[in-house]
Amino acid sequence: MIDDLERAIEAMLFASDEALDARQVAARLGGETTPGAVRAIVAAIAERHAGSGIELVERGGHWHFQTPADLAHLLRRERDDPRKLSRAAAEVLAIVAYHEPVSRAEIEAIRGVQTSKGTLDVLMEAEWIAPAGRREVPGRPLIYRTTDAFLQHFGLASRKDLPGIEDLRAAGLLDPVDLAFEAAMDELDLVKDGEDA
Amino acid sequence: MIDDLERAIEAMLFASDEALDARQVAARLGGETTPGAVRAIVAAIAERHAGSGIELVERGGHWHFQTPADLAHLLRRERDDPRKLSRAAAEVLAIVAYHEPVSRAEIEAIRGVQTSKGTLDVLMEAEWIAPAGRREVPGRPLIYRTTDAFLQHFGLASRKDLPGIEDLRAAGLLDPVDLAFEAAMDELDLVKDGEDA
Amino acid sequence: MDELPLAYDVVPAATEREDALQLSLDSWEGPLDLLLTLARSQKVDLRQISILALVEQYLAFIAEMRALKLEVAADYLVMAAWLAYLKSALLLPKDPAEDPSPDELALRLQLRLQRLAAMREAAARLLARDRVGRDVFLRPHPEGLHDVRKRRWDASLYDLLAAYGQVKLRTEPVVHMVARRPVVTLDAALQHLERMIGVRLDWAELSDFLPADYDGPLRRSAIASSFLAALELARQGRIDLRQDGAFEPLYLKAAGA
Repeated sequence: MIDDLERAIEAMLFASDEALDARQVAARLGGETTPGAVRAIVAAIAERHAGSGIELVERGGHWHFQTPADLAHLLRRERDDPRKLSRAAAEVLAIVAYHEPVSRAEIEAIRGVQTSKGTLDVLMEAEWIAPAGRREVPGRPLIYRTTDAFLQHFGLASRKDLPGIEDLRAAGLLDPVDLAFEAAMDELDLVKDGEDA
Repeated sequence: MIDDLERAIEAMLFASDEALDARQVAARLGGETTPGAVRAIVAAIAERHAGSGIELVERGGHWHFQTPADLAHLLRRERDDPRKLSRAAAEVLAIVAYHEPVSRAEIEAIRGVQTSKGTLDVLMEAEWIAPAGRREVPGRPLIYRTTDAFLQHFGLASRKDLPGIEDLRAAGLLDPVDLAFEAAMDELDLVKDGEDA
Repeated sequence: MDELPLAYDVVPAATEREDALQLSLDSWEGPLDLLLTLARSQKVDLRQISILALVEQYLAFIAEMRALKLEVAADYLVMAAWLAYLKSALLLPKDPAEDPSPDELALRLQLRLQRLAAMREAAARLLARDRVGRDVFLRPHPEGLHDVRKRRWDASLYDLLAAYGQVKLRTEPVVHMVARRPVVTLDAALQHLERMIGVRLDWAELSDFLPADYDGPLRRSAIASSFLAALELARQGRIDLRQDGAFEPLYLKAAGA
């Protein structure tokens, strides 16, 4: 059986806008209880909640309730939001995979078009590419490589599993028939990239 | 020693800015715990806090922590000023709660007076009532019902807790006048038949 | 039903002063509300109320309002007219043919008043409950539960390879590979003729100097370039040329042979 004074102080600390100290609690109780008595009761309340999902903590003599820090992960829930990789991002990823390590300027030279920062960010967010130091040339540009997560996602045992140019040609992936169409699609993607950025 | 699952659920209910139902808690736990198991644990948590300065209460299947009503005098502050309802709004709210779902015309039939648009707006803004579809009669009038926020604000575990609702129903006072009239006339006829015999 | 007290008003202003003269009808939510207030002054359960007495109270009240030249809203007057009719019907000897009978009308009015009273009472009991923010309190600043949306990027190996193929295609240097046309150059024809005239000493037709396996466009090219070569060699005085007439075959032999 929890006594009335303890209940009252517990409710006060729970409902208060801000952390309260013993003097404030005593004042709200009407002055019949001393701050010292309040402190003893607050300690009892804290003790009663110890190890539960609710914690009474002291910060500079002020007390407030909070959820224990070790349970913070329960208060945040991560939800997947699947998105299709844009064609521009797929190109950049492929270039990194085939030419790594590679700088942004080198990627642009290979792609023949400018690459927005956002595209690299997307690939890093996906954890498919990662910075791999700097190229020791003027300007010391960042260079990028693919990650283990990249190999895993695309079902590759290693980078050597990537098909060579001749394989691509044999598979029709270098077939120029669709070039105009692909180029048009690419332009669309670039527009989209621009909007994202 | 409180087990991890109980701690987790307690922390969630404590940290949430709105009341949670068992399904929501189960979802946040990652689906390994069934809503039924959550309900059992929530009941244990509520039991553990019973008689303290913090209560875990159920409102329309949703749970939240609050202070006990008997400590109101200690906690009530100048700034606490719950929505003052006009008499019209209070009556309309009661009619929606006891008769739901109910159309505006049905509300007006009971009150014998037109309901100003503002009255329903005030109740909807407070999120105590909400539209609940349309009545499939000519004109397809909008019908209203009360919300979980209504149950929470007025401290009702469910609609069954509405004060006196069982007595009102038993007395036929929630039936429309026409129905009650027919019942009364039948009774009169029975009495007359008895007299005739 | 008996354990339910009589109707409460949420805002008691009108009801507490029901015997005093009200200078305004603003205190009531319409004629039914006014009737309910008057009914409660009879201090009996609504089921035992005298409708006739209630009608008289209402009509007297409205008459008083009008005597004071106060504006009375139309719906109060409509109710007054209807109640005046009800009163006369209730007072007159019963006419069994009359439908609905005055008693039935009175019963309906009574049922309506009971229902309104029930809801008024329910509203009062509802508002008297322990309300959040007035009687019970929540945590003012809970940590809150948050959903963090994590984007998951999706692409297949095919997407990747197709994209790379496209980059390769787009950026491959454009080379115009012109197929080698079958021609015999002037130099080649000159060398050929020079070799041949050393072998043949007599007049021979130009076409005989061409390699036998040249045919089609290559042969035509060889004829053209050999003709030019023959003219050049004749100019140098190294061969003689002879033609018997226009479009006749062209003959050549080594000069001085």
